[in-house]
Amino acid sequence: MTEGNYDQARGRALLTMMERIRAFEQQAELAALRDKLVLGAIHLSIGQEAVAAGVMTHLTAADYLLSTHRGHGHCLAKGAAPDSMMKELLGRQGGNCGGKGGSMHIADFDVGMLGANGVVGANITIAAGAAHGIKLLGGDEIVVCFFGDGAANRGPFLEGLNWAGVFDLPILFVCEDNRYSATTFTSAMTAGKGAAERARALGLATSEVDGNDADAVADSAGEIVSRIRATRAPAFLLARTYRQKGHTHADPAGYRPAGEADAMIAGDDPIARLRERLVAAGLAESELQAIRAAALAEMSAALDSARAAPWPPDDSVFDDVQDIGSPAKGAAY
Amino acid sequence: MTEGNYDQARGRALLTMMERIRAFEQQAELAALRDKLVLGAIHLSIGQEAVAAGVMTHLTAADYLLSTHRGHGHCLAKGAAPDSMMKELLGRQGGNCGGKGGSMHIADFDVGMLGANGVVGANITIAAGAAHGIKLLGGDEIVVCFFGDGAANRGPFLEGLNWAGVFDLPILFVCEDNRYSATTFTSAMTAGKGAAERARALGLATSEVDGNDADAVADSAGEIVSRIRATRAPAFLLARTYRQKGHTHADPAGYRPAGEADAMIAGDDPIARLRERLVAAGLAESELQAIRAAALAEMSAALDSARAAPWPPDDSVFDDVQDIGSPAKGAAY
Amino acid sequence: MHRMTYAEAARLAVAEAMRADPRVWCLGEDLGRGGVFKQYAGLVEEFGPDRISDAPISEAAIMGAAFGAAMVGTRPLVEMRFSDFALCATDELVNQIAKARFMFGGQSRAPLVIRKPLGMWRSSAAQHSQSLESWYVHVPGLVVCCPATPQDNYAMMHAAIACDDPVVYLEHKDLWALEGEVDRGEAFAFGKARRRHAGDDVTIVSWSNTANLAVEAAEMLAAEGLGAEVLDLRSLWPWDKAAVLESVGRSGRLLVAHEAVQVGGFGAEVLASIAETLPVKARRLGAPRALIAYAPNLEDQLRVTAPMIAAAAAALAKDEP
Amino acid sequence: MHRMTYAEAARLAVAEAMRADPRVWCLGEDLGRGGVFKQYAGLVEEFGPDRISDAPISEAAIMGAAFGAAMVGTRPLVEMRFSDFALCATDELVNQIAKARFMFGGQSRAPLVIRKPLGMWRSSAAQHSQSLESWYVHVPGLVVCCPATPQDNYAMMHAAIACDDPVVYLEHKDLWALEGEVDRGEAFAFGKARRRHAGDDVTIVSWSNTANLAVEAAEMLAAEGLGAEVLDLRSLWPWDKAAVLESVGRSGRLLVAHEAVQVGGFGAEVLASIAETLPVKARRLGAPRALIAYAPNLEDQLRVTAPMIAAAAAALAKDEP
Ligand SMILES: Cc1ncc(C[n+]2csc(CCOP(=O)(O)OP(=O)(O)O)c2C)c(N)n1
Ligand SMILES: Cc1ncc(C[n+]2csc(CCOP(=O)(O)OP(=O)(O)O)c2C)c(N)n1
Ligand SMILES: [Mg+2]
Ligand SMILES: [Mg+2]
Repeated sequence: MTEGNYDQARGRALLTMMERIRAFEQQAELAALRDKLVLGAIHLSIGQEAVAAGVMTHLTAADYLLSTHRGHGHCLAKGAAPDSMMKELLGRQGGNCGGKGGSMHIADFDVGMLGANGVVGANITIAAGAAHGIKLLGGDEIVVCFFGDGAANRGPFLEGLNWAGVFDLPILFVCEDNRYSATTFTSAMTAGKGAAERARALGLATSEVDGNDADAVADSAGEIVSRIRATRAPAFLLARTYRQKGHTHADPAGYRPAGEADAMIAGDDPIARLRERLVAAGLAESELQAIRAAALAEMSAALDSARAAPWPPDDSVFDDVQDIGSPAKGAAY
Repeated sequence: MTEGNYDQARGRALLTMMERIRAFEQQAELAALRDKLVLGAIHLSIGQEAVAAGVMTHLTAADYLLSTHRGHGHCLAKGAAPDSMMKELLGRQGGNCGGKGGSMHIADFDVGMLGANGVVGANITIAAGAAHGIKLLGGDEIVVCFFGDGAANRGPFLEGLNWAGVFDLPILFVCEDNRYSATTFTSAMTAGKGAAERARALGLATSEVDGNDADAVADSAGEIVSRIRATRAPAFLLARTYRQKGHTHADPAGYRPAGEADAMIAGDDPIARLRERLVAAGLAESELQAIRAAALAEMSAALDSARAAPWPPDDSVFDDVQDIGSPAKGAAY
Repeated sequence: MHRMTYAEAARLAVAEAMRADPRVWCLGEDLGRGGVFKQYAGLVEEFGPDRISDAPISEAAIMGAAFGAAMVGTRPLVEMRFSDFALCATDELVNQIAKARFMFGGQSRAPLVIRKPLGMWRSSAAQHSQSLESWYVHVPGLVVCCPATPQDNYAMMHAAIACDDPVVYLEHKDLWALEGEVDRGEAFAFGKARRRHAGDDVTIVSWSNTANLAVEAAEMLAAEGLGAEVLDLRSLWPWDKAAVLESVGRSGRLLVAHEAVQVGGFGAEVLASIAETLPVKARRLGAPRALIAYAPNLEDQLRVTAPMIAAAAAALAKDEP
Repeated sequence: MHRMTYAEAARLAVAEAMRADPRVWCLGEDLGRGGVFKQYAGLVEEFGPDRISDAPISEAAIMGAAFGAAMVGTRPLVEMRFSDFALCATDELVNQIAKARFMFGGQSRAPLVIRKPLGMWRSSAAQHSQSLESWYVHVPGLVVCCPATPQDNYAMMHAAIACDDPVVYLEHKDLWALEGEVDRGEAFAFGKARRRHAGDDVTIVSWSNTANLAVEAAEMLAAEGLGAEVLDLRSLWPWDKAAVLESVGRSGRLLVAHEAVQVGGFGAEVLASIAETLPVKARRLGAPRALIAYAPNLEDQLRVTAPMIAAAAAALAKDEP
């Protein structure tokens, strides 16, 4: 994509989504650290917004998404409402999962978001199966499955990608390589060249992209998604990015090389890079400010309404376990 | 290896082992089908003997072997005594595992054979761990881990090979590609180019060999094993071979393409090929006959002594469960 | 009424369900050749390889993919081959399938049937013989079935496929060839035990293959003039506590017999539940906490047999220690 | 005597065992940074990265590799991070580690300690809160430990590392910061319960965090003049049936309390074993067969609390229904 024919409208749309994701997570972080309103762990994707925005911009609500423990951005980009998401993070009534799942199990089936997952890599085989189901039902939707660089060391990576290849399924696997597996350098625990090389060996059409360049992500995801829609065959995209925060909101990440995070934040922040490009493409600073201000307003409103929301009804813990032999409220049976 | 400087002594040794493996399995098959003395399932490696013989000829009893459900050949080639192996297949006293394991769990720790395995692919991570243990203890042994083409579709293949690479362990993974996963063509259930390509992507030094050419297997395994002894780094060998019999002794294998097995038996049998080469290299037919006759005599004697052996003592089922809280004989506690 | 084997009964139910509902499909290793126990014989010819799908040796992916396919509207029947191999897919079953509907606040269902043949089967040794039904009963979100007869394997399979919850369906490997009459009109209701033998002197609760042995035992006891009531629970979750209470109310004596290891087996749950509710003389008869061996005589040391059940029930009925 | 936390007590035992025996090593994710709960803080500095080894996110390989390393003569301590993730390594633990010694006729041992932090921990939701101890008690070949105090986490960790059997070592995530006195001279014997409170009116059997709640409950009851005896089993396999029988022989009343789901929980085994042996009024108090939710008020619906234990014990003691 040369600056010459730069698609300003798309750039603005990408920036808007990325600012919304960041604002949402900044509010969530405040709710956790400052207000102590988020009791469980949350995993922030600050610094990785370009991947979620750039991929999801090519999906419709009918397409399916399987996400990870670090899924707020994926969920928002797929179209979920921040209001019910924030309520879920706070465990309140009105949350997407009625307060039962929290951040790590957030899901919004109305927009095709089939769930974050608390088990690294577990969503890979599930996503392959969703694509398998689409094929059996003769649907024309596609599936996108996100996971991290660390998930490429789990068995389901091999089993799920092999499955998608063997049954020739309409699915895009997106590996967000943010360099870290919790407090560990993923590279230190990974043999060979990593996830993309493994995907190639499993026969998947594989691409790699600078995951902090929103336009580059959108360009290559756009190509790949239209190819999947046309051929119904699986593909793999590795997006190189960086986790600007700790593993969880509570992790100071003191194990990172001195200066690494500062340098990445100063020099390779996906939002800053996109804003620069938009300015170069003629967008007014004021408009950029307006986008950011709107995002902040939207997400602090979401936090306010979540804060004000009641707890879910106590008895709801006994609902939606199962139809047959479900627990009687308050009894061991 | 050119015919010119053909190593006749090694060839004779390989043939001797291969004839012994085949004779053992033919006797085991008779014991199962004709005599109904083998009650559990046995998986015959008839047609695959060159791989076991060619690899194991480079190991000492101090080196470790992890094997599969199709492990009789591996076990014999590692140096186990056919007599106690046959007793184990018949579930008799004097069997390697006291009749507790049978064919699928045969093991002989005295010769470094750490067990067959009833779970496909499960031995891969265990073998990596054995090599990890050697490294921690500062030993100079190496580990060899056998598995089939079907095992390359299980998670432990990725996790175990990655482990060996990350911790840089002295282990050789040998994939015996006999084309089948039980009644299924492995190729139909495998995406990409298969096991070797996956091993390369996982960063392992990878070779491929005609698994029905005993000398070729011995040559490449020889190189690889000495490299592992020198560098203590992992390697992978894919050996292409053929399962001449059904998946188990009871499987007529009617699902195979008409004529496939006959053609392989007639044209690509590893024992026939090695015998031809030895004749060309000047070995007398009579000597070949003598080798075969000796193998047959040894293995039918093994079957006779197994047939004559008593059952294990009933109470032995309560032994070797665990030291702490082991079951009282005859009681639920 | 039709006479058929336990394997044929389930196959018939699967075929009927697949004819009635195009969303139903089966996946597992070697299904295209009828499956390892021929439970699927002939199905690929009728329904084709997409709906009777082979699979790589990837239990985790079989289970995980079936779950994903269920979430988008299909109704998969998962074949795990041996229940022992299903342990390779424990995260998928217990952390994902059993919990998804709840974690997602009711947004999803997981209408899956997970077939896991269990139990001792001549000389299959420790990795191919386990009975872990009590594990699955302990996991909220799962329904657990243990059919013992062709009739129940037919009716319960239909009920399992029709159920919107994930159903762990545990057939016994030693029963595939068992023949019996099947009434296709008889429906199965989860949590309803079947009284396989009537009697007022002692209540014997069992399931799976051991329920058949318990019926044999009851006949031996009848010959001695002792009335043993045999309740085949059929489904372990939910299980028919009411029927057991009613019977024990009459007999005052309870024997729970099963093939699984006694320590931590489902027999403990049955006995404990009843003992909490009413005074009862109760015993369990399960396997020692030992491992299943290959040699037939060693394997036999761990079996719960009809004579053992009869002896234990008689001791209870006669108030012997 | 030294005052320390539950986490520090185990860390001290691990460090002492590693100093005494060079074959002992630890492996798991993030151990080089002290582990996710800092149970390993400082150990990599003393023992280096080979003996305090990081691992890829590969639970199956962590468990399988530890087993292989054990078979060739090392003594691994496996860290599974959350017991829920250990379900990704169920085949390795149950089909391989628990069975190897037996299947191979005694040729091998698997001296492993498998640490699996379990239990509810503020808002960790369904995939990070399970208590599945009853599963492991049901598996022959395994030893099962559930320490409840710093003293026991010190002494039991030493015993587990010294044991030649595979030991499933289940620490409770809510206890890491619990402080207490540790007597390094006090040894632990598997299968020996600790009487945490004496009394003759009712016997309360428990383990892990719930044993601490049971002590609170006993103190509440003492204030009401009711004598509750609290037996903390500490190891669930083997478990101290003799101590429970002795106490119930005095009290005639048994309450088994645990955090896990009541249906199929280890409480059923304890209650059933005692009810088989002597007449007793017995009850269990466990979680409903429901899933653990994220919202704190929902999570609290599933908790077994000290007041609940006190009320249930009092009802038993006063012969209330
Ligand atoms: C099977 C499993 N093992 C361990 C964990 C604990 N854990 C949660 S996130 C995480 C790191 C994952 O790294 P990566 O896949 O790169 O994703 P990222 O956190 O970097 O987004 C770990 C180890 C888990 N949730 N599941
Ligand atoms: C995890 C697991 N799944 C399924 C099986 C059943 N099974 C036993 S052998 C086998 C085929 C294995 O094929 P391959 O790895 O190529 O070895 P081969 O039998 O060809 O030697 C299968 C599916 C098993 N033992 N373990
Ligand atoms: Mg990462
Ligand atoms: Mg094969």
